[in-house]
Amino acid sequence: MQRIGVFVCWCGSNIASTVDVKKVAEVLKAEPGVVISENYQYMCSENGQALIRNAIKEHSLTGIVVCSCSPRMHEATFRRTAESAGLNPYMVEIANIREQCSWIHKDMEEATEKAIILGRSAIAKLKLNAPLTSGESAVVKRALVIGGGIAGIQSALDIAEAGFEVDIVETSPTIGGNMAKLDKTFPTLDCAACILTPKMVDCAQNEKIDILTYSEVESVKGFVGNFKVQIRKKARFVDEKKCTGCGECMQKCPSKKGLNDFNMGLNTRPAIYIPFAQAIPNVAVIDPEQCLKLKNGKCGLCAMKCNVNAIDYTQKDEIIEREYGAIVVATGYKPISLENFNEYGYSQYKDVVTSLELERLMNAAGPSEGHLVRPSDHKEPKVITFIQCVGSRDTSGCGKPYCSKICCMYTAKHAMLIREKYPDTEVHVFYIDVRTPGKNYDEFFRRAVEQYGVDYVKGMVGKVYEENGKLMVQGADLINNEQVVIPSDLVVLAAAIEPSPTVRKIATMVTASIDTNNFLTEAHAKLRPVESPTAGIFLSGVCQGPKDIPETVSQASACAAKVIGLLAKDKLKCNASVAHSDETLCSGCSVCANVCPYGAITYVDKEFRLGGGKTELRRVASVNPAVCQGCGACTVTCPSGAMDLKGFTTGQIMAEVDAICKR
Amino acid sequence: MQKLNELALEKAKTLLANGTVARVLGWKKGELGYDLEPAVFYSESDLEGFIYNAFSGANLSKYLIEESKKEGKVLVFLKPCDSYSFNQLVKEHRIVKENVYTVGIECQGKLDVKKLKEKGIEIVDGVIENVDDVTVISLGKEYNFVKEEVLLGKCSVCEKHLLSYDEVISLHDKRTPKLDRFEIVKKLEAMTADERYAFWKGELSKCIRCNACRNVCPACNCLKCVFDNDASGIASKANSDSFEEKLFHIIRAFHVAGRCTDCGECSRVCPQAIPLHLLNRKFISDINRLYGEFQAGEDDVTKGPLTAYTTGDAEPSEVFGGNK
Amino acid sequence: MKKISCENLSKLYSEIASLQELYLPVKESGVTNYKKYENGAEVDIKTLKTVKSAKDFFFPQTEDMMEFKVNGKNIEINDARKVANPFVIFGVRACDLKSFDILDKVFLQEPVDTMYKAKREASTIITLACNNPEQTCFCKTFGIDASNPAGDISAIIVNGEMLFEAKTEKGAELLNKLTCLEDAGDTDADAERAEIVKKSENLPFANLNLDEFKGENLMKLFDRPEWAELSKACLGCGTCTFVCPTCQCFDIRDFITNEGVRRFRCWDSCMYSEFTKMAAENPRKTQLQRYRQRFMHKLVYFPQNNDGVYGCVGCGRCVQKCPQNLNIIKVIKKLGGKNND
Amino acid sequence: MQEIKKDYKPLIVAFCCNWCSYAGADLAGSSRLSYPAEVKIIRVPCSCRVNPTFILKAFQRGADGVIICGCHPGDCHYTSGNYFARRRMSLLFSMLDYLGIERERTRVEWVSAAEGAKFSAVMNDFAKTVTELGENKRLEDLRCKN
Repeated sequence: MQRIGVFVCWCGSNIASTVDVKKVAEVLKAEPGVVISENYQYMCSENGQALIRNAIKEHSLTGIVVCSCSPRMHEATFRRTAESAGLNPYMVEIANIREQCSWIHKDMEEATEKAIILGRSAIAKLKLNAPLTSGESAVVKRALVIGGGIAGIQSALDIAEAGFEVDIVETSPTIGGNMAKLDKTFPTLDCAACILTPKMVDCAQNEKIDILTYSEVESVKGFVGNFKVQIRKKARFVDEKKCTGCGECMQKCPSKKGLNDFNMGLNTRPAIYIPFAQAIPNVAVIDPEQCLKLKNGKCGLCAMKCNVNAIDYTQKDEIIEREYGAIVVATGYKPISLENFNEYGYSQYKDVVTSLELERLMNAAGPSEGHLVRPSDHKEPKVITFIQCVGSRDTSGCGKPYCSKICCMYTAKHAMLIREKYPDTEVHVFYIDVRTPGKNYDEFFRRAVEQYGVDYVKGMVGKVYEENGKLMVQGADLINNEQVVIPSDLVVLAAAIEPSPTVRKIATMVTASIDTNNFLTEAHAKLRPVESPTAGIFLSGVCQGPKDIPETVSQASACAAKVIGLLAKDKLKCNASVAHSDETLCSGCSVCANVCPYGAITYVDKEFRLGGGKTELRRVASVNPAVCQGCGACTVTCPSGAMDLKGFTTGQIMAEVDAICKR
Repeated sequence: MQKLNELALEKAKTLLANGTVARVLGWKKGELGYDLEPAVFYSESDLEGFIYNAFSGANLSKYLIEESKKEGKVLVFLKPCDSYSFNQLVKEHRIVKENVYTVGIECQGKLDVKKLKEKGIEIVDGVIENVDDVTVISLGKEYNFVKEEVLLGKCSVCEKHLLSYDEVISLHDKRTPKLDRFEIVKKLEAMTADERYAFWKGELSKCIRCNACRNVCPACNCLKCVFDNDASGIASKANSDSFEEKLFHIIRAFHVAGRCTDCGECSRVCPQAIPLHLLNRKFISDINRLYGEFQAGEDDVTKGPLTAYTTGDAEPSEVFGGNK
Repeated sequence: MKKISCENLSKLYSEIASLQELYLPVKESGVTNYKKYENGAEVDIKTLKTVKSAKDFFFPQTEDMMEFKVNGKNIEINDARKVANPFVIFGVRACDLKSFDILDKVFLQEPVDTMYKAKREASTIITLACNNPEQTCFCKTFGIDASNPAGDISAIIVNGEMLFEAKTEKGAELLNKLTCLEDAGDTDADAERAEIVKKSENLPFANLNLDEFKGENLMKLFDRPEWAELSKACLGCGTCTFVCPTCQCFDIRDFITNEGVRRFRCWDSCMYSEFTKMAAENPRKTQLQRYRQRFMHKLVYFPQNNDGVYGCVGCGRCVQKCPQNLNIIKVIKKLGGKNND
Repeated sequence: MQEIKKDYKPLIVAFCCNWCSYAGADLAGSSRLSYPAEVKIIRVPCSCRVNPTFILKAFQRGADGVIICGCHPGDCHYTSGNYFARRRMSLLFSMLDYLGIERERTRVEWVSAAEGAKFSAVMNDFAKTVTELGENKRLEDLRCKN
């Protein structure tokens, strides 16, 4: 038998001036199951709470209804009150008779009647409440960072700094990502390598950080605090522990025709290589597609030359399984493929390059050792034309609908650097808009125009074609309202950036949601920008949306802060109001998992007794209470009613409906 | 069409004999010529009762929920419409697909016994079926009908085609329906709300809550229906009030929305001839209109429209298809 | 004997309706069922098998029993049974009439079902002979004569006229009040009745063999392996039980109203999976068991307890309405004995 | 159109999402923006928790109007709940309309926690609409009303 206590609050005069609180208490006392009904000036005050605590003990109450202000205000308070008196905190219901009653109604009779109905509704719900306990789960104090670009590096360093272990998983043979390829960075024009490589070295030297390069995440199981991840460490054919990075092998390798990815394919590299001088780890890797020994068994020069016997042609992929409490996705970006933009002649003319290729051409460690020459004939270009928004802000379907955000600034940087180093080179920029919000950004752009005399042409480029050894850039000059043709030596395309193609697979593995542009969705666009809606998954860098370096670094640190906050806990208290599947009703049809935003529902084959010694194996839904956030989407999708939401059960809500509709 | 029966029978015999399947799910002859019943055949002698003809209207797919759990493979004959239900049940993990040997079988529409009875036919001695017409022999007399006159409602608008099977038995192209599947839905939508209310009140008040529509429905495959579950808060055994008639049918239609393949069994079996499929078809028509064409059961993987969304979906205030 | 031309039947209906509530087969939304007569109703006396049978008059699908009014912590209990006003049912066929006898054996035995009894007593039944029995009719198997049902008044159509004969005092009293009827004179129905008997005799299921359905065979029948095949296609719906004129199972349920609880009874079906569900256990777990129960009840248990009277009247509704074409004929043919083919 | 009693006051059930419209109602309250007392709010974690059964049940029990309030599309606390709710309610309302039930008796509104004024305006408008419609006769259970 239920023993319910009702506590009607006056809220000073806030409630009592429009609601006859004594009458409410009196009428509700007559409700079946109610054994005590009190009213008091301030229920939330220490005295009010003491009154509730005493009543719970004295009358052995099984549940309480507090008729007071909004549950958003004091539900937590009264739950604690109940708990301190030995009652389960979820045996508390609030009837909102202030915000939803006394404050909006003037007529005392009307407001009192409504307060009584709201009280009855809360009593009706309470009668179906069940004591709930939040589950607890231990937290594995280790984080996984997927992606070793500046975002992943920064997040990893911050997490390690706080004392937690971090693994960085990077698909390429070195960490560093796109930033390692850059020459200078805006708006300060300091060299990218000078600021990035120390961080890379920090990573390598940090005891808490384990760098797994040339590796991919194979599968992710588990949930916040308890992820189990399989990582494929691809065969490098070089023993990482032995290799000293001396580079001898690279000199001797006879198969030198591989395209150098690090230089955007602008030059070649041997089959055994270290991507760049400052690579971390500074360890060679063999490209099995290119290596003569691996392809047809004839060679083995590198092994012969290696002083430390690091070469191992028999190495196999290795699967490592590790547990993590949190996962940071920092998979970064790549420039889009330009196959849809034939009008710019990228595939036809060697001297039409992307901005990232230009970075390599200008970089001292690049293929031309920092001397800006055209790829076709290695001559210095005298006229360079930049084309902005190649595939960005493109609603035609060929490109991307969003702004890639970084192009305006890096183009200004390129233009400025070129004019600085080669003052007699003409630089033109075709743009739609120049977007330069950010600290010192607009000043930077204006310097390019005003101080360095870069020619900005507002307008789109129609086509690029070759004539008399020149690349003719034909476009519109909207300000002078005329068609212009600029004969150029080098054309640079500001190609849009898109999320790394690996992100889709990773999003599926960690059940993070992804938007139509393949950017990962944040838990809340404004208030939770570095968390995925899936608990325990965090977003760092461009995988969440286009960003420049300073923004990426701040987000990476913010992300790390969230991870540290999670890992600092020994146990995670789960949400008590979670979905639950009644296995006797569940037919395993799997529609519920389709609507779960958190991937909290899995299906298991379970044995059920049929009687007569027979059993049946049946597929049933199982909700992970550590992951479920309690939205209830699954409950409505489930036709059999097997799925219900604790704290907001179908029965409870229908009881409220019944109580409200009784007149 | 008689040839189809022979081919199907032959197929069943062969597959039973060579051990490919342990049993056959098909249709069995009855007592009145038209009263075929779904049946499981275990041997060649069992198969003497097998028949596939113009009265093989019953959708066999739902029986596979039980049959596919048993030891050994089951051969099932699937008419085009049945195959959609089959796929849907596979998608919902209710059929163990590996245990089923599917044979798609040509169908040019099945006959409605109720319609034949209205034409004065009480017993059937034989049927000669052509693509567009049919001759029924009854008590020595021959009756010829244009298909539209005597087809089951679900068949006269059927646009379903054979999907993928282990094997197919088909001799002719499928006839194209001469009627529009959504015609009556559109008619109802064009009525005033008062007229629609009168129509549905008349129809739904006939309901005797025998649950035939639910129990035959391949989408209604819950282990226990909410309407049978006392704990659900909406359990009911009889329509005690006009509200319950509506509640049952609205909720049932809602529960199968996006999963209903429009197999039409609900209307075929209703003893009170309530056009229940018009409820499901309304949902289908709305889904097609609002969220893009969707045919449940066309494959066994695509997410249903109620478990998906786009950010630009229509608002509930602007979805009404019909008249006010 | 009295008579009226079939063309003037609406006059008769109006006149009876002016005296008492009149219920008769009416076609509405495409199906024929018993309905209260109202001017303009599409009366359908051609259809032999109304979808729902005439048992509804005495044993309706739902019926209120009592009411608990809850006010705070007080509960008040009220009788919710309705008073049965006198009413007339017109057009009851021989099979349905026979079903009343069967229902009487259930409901009028001690303890008497007061709700059933009140309605039974308030009724006046006008039966109607079946001029054209259908192929699915097999009342003759159960010894029912479709040509000459009794009731309070017996009616038959002969050459475009409907003839009436009072069979009880109650019937005679009503018949005498009806001014639209004329004296039948020497018109008689004997020839028509003979014709009907002959037609019935030639129906495919007129003489099914029921020999095996005997008490002493109970266990043997119960264990017959054929039940598996017979019940295989059964969906477990309640169609057969709800259209059946003799099925009499009900459940008692509570409905929560805005003021308390209303207790009512409603038909239940032994075909439903929850039918035998009890606190601890559901003894009939499979559809085979449930299917067997229904037919064993009609053909073995009921006659065993009721002087050999079968629980089936051969109306053929289940034959027509079963979604998957399962029916009692198939059961009788399989298990009833020889010569059933 | 049925005749409407003079002092007729409809009964309106409002299902409000805890994160937005329930908070919006609180804001309406603290801003003292009134709406009729006939509106009774049931708190749900998300508009996607609202089962069509709840809505029909409310009508059965004698509600004259049912309104579901959720977060603006794109703002769901659980990222996608209101999108599912939007599809479900669209189809349900269209079905009720198809059955001849007055379409004005049901409504979905997106009200954020900041939109106290909108909450009040929506409730006033809905109550007015339902009052003009009169009692719910087409989707009621007579047993509930004696």
